[in-house]
Amino acid sequence: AARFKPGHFVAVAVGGENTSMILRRAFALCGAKPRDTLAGTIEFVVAEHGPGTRWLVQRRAGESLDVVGPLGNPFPIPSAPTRAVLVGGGYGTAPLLPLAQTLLDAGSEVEFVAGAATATRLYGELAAKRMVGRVSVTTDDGSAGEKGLVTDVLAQAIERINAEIVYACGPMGMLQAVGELAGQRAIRAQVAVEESMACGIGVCMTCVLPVRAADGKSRFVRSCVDGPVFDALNVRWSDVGKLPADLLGAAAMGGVRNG
Amino acid sequence: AARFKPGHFVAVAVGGENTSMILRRAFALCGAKPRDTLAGTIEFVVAEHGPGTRWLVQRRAGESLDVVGPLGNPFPIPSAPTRAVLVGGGYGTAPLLPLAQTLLDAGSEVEFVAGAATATRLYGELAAKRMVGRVSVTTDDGSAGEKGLVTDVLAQAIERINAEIVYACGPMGMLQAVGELAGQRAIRAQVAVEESMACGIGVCMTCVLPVRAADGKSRFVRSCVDGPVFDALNVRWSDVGKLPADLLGAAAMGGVRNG
Amino acid sequence: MADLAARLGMLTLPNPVLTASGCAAAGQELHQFFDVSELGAVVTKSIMTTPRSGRPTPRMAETPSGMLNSIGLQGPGIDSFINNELAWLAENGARVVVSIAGSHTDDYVALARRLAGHPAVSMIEVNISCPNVESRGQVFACDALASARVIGAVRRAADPGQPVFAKLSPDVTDIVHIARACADSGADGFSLINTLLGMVIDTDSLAPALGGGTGGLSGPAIRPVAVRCVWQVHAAFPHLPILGMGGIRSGLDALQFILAGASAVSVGTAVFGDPSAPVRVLAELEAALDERGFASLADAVGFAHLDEFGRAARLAPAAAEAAVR
Amino acid sequence: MADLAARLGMLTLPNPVLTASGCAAAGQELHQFFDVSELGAVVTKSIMTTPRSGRPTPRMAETPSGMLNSIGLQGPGIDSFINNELAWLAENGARVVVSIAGSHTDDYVALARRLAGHPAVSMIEVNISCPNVESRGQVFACDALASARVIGAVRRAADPGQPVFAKLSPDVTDIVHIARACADSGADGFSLINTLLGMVIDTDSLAPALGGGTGGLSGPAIRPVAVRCVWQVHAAFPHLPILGMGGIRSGLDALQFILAGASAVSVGTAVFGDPSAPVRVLAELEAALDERGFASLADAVGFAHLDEFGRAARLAPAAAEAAVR
Ligand SMILES: Cc1cc2nc3c(=O)[nH]c(=O)nc-3n(C[C@H](O)[C@H](O)[C@H](O)COP(=O)(O)OP(=O)(O)OC[C@H]3O[C@@H](n4cnc5c(N)ncnc54)[C@H](O)[C@@H]3O)c2cc1C
Ligand SMILES: Cc1cc2nc3c(=O)[nH]c(=O)nc-3n(C[C@H](O)[C@H](O)[C@H](O)COP(=O)(O)OP(=O)(O)OC[C@H]3O[C@@H](n4cnc5c(N)ncnc54)[C@H](O)[C@@H]3O)c2cc1C
Ligand SMILES: Cc1cc2nc3c(=O)[nH]c(=O)nc-3n(C[C@H](O)[C@H](O)[C@H](O)COP(=O)(O)O)c2cc1C
Ligand SMILES: Cc1cc2nc3c(=O)[nH]c(=O)nc-3n(C[C@H](O)[C@H](O)[C@H](O)COP(=O)(O)O)c2cc1C
Ligand code: FES
Ligand code: FES
Repeated sequence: AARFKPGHFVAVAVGGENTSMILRRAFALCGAKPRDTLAGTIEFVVAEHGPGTRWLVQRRAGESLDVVGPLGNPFPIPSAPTRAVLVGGGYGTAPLLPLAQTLLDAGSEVEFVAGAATATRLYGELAAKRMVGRVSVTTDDGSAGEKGLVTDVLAQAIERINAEIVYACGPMGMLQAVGELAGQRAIRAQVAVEESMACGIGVCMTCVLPVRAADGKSRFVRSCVDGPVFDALNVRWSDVGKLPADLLGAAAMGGVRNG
Repeated sequence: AARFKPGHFVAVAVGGENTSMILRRAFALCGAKPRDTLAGTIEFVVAEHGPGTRWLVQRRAGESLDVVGPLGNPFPIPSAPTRAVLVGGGYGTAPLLPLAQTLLDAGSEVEFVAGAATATRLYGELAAKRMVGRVSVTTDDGSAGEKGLVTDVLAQAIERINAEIVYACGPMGMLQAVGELAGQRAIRAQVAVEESMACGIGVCMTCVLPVRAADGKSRFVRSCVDGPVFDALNVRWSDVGKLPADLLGAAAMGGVRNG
Repeated sequence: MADLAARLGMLTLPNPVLTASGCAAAGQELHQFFDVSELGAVVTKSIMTTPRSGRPTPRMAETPSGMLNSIGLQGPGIDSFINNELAWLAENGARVVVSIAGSHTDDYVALARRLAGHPAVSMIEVNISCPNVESRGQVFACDALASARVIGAVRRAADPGQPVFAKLSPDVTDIVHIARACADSGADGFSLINTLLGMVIDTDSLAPALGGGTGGLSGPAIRPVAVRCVWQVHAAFPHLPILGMGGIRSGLDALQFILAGASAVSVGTAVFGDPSAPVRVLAELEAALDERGFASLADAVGFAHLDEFGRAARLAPAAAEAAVR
Repeated sequence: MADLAARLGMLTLPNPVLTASGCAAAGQELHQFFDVSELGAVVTKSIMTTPRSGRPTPRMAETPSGMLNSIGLQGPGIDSFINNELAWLAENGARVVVSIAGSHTDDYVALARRLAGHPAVSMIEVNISCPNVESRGQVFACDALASARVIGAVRRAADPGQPVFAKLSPDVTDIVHIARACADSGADGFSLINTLLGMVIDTDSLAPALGGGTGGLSGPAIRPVAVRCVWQVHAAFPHLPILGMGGIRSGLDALQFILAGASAVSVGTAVFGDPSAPVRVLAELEAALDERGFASLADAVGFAHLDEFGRAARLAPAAAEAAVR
């Protein structure tokens, strides 16, 4: 818990003894207190999605969970104070709250944008408001804040503080849009992606994304240990789920059966 | 619950949602109250054995269980008052308690014998004492009652009341011994067996025992629906787990692979 | 409400959910949990020419999300089956798929003959996962030639009005190769899949847990293998109907098989955990088809094989109908 | 304390618990959870001659007590592997089993040559569950002749001091037949088993869940199939060592494989749920052997095949030793 930085995630075992769910579920950390006089604590937000998250939300206080973490690379924090916009989609705001605090503590100026499909899917906008002062809220159905996508209000947010960097966490589509919008304004966007993960520790190669490296070559890189935070500029968003021919080693792909 | 008779069992789902344990576990009923002003209740005793029973003993009051039953054929009750000895091994005493009550209510004379490997494995001997007055207790290690097997004290118990019938529930070895001892004295023994069961309702054929029928022929019969209570005389105890050549249809057994 | 009629060759069933052979006996025991005539059909335990004792116990071992069984086809023999089980099913208005098994091709032929013309018999499922005495006990279903011989002989001997389905084993190098041999010799369709050969060692007795040594693995554990087999066989023979099975426990499980190419499904091991699973699966499947805008079960069969255009074409009518409602 | 030395042909490992190829990368990531030199050996992800991108995502789908993967052998290629991964393993004192894969027999030969004489390489595991470009993409392991050709060529090309194990696929009609072909062409032992071919249909997208369509099924779900394969191959070739794997999650799971005939085991998918599973399994296995009175691992190998007399003979020394203690 002591090593926690915003952007880290944990892998949580679900289903209990004798469960048929053999894989851990990944959750972004939104807080952690190292052990001192009291025992250490970690915090993460769970949105019910399928059987694993359903099992988690049914846990009662006091029950114990089997957690591995912190895992992954956190959001990079500039050494000097910066002007940053934080964009969260759904529960994607969770890791951005501690990030906002870190930035504010460093004297940075922060704009916070929270979006979701609908009001009930919004998370943390109040906590963010308390912390940051102002939060721009959007929902696809207009049930809260402005009707529309986070990207509809992102431009103003960027301009308002003449931002130098954008941090984002949420669905892939949103991250791509945020990345493009930041790219047009020639400012960096650090985004935390969500690829389904079998191991979470870098040994299985299930969680890969096509990413452009410094050497100009593109590779499938593991989002669990090389991410989940990436510079949006380097992620080949439109090739996610595809096998681009220029990817390193794509040529060697006969149709190997599996493994 | 209204249809409950001593000897019935229930099949209980274990492990909860998404468990890897796909089969129900069988437990002999030791009591059931039909719904009246209060909701109906059923009672059974669980001895921890493996993952399924471990899960069950970890349940807290108020949690709900998925139970199918009552299943199987109960102990046959003579129409007229009788002199009966009830012999239970380990948790096998559970279904014998309500049986004792039924017999006593019918004006029968009852002797109760409870045995187990060791004192901690004994069940219900106090309840039985309250009900019946006297209980003969044996343990293999002598940690309670007499050191030895139930069959060591069964003879006296039978003679004490000049019993006409023996009822027994417990491990196969004990049932066989009880059956033989009763046989020597030419009195009937009704015993409840325990074969591992996949379905508990008669559709899968996993729970069979070699049993001699009225027509003199022996067959593999299902202990879940044709039992679990059998006349010890008809069970071919020494052929349990074997395929006796004279069994009906044994000749037809080429080694069909499975199914 | 999607049209649930399930077409299995010349046979049309009111709905696509059946029991699985050996997991429902002959329906009688399940009748206390639901009316067996509500099912697409009852698939009976594989029956042989003469009574069989089956294997010694223990006959089952639970495994992670599955179980092994080594029943060994215990059964009363065809005569008693026709006079008792089949008669009961007929009386109770159930449609019946009779599963037959043998150790010689002649056994299968004799069984098909005995069932010919029997009004209660909707279809014959040929369980060829049995050792072939004529070839040193090799399982028919593991040998294309032996499979073809049995299926061809049964098709010729059986009532022309009774579709003959070949029930294949997944324990083969190329299930499409076996399926082709059966198709060429007249199979009207396929039942996919039978159990996988497995084994559990009892770590207390230090010996195999089952009396029979090995056993058949069934249940949710094998579902991905079953779906793959259905997918491969449907891709190779899109016009031959498939009765899909293997670990189906819910309507969405059943939908996976339908989308992969099955025209109907059997619910087997799930019955042991939930005696009314078949009717529950049927209700859940119907709801799942409606939610996804399928106007009929037929529209969903093999849907996962279609490209975007094919998908659009098939879903359109459903959308249209939805609009009309 | 039972003697845990595991004999794999000419190779003896200090203990019988290894990682499984593709489930531990090259050990580096697991080193933060336990010291990889504590394992019998690290089995590395199958390496090929050149870098490979692997398949598009999604690459995995969870299934009941198992998972499907369609990684497609993503890897850096042999040169980078030797310079980086293998070098790191050598520095950290790990024993290494290098898994090699190819699409032509020549690929395998080239890989074996590159590894010859490398001090850190204890053994070569030949993953023949790859499509053979020379025969229309049929998987080597599904064809006895192709398997024999690869294994024979690798055995000839490889360092005589490095045992060559053939890793077989369970997706065959007769695994003993494939094993015999490999044994006859010089295999020093077998790794059993690779994944089963499976498929999941996504009932929301109505299409296959994996980018690759089909994938390899692993985890506890397949354990009974794996134990059966180990049993059959050990029965046929009692003198050839077997590295057993498939759903091993505990020491008792591992013991099942040992009793069925495996001389050592690989822990694969279990690592994803518990990164320190291999060392936990080792500790549990050691305790289990002691509790059962086995003086050595070797005494337990294939024990479930013995009759009463054989059992007595093997357990006697243990009992004796127990008495002495
Ligand atoms: C780095 C990372 C951080 C995440 N942070 C959060 C968070 O803070 N709060 C939160 O509610 N959720 C978060 N998720 C998503 C969460 O992991 C999934 O919702 C969860 O795994 C779904 O499991 P399930 O059994 O409920 O659903 P199912 O769909 O039944 O899961 C089946 C399988 O698919 C995988 N899977 C399904 N959906 C996702 C997904 N969106 N991402 C990754 N794997 C998936 C599961 O891990 C499981 O192996 C995060 C995911 C990743 C990769
Ligand atoms: C008719 C009947 C009545 C029973 N009554 C009682 C009772 O009143 N109280 C009680 O504590 N136990 C009773 N048992 C035994 C109880 O069913 C088993 O202890 C239990 O199934 C073990 O499950 P497990 O997961 O804990 O153990 P495991 O050994 O892990 O079970 C694995 C599998 O084996 C089967 N199995 C294991 N042991 C037995 C056994 N002894 N009998 C049948 N199946 C077994 C299980 O059902 C399961 O499918 C009864 C069994 C039967 C057949
Ligand atoms: C206890 C049991 C008995 C079976 N008996 C037969 C049988 O007699 N004939 C047959 O073709 N299949 C038999 N099967 C296989 C099933 O019909 C089915 O093909 C297989 O179990 C996969 O489906 P499931 O996972 O839904 O059970 C049997 C399966 C089980 C579990
Ligand atoms: C994600 C993943 C990747 C795998 N990659 C390989 C591989 O590269 N080479 C190989 O021979 N086996 C590979 N396997 C198969 C495993 O080595 C092992 O044979 C199989 O998973 C069964 O063991 P398990 O159930 O313990 O995982 C892979 C398995 C998984 C789950
Ligand atoms: S989840 Fe296994 S490598 Fe990323
Ligand atoms: S347990 Fe299925 S028939 Fe008895």
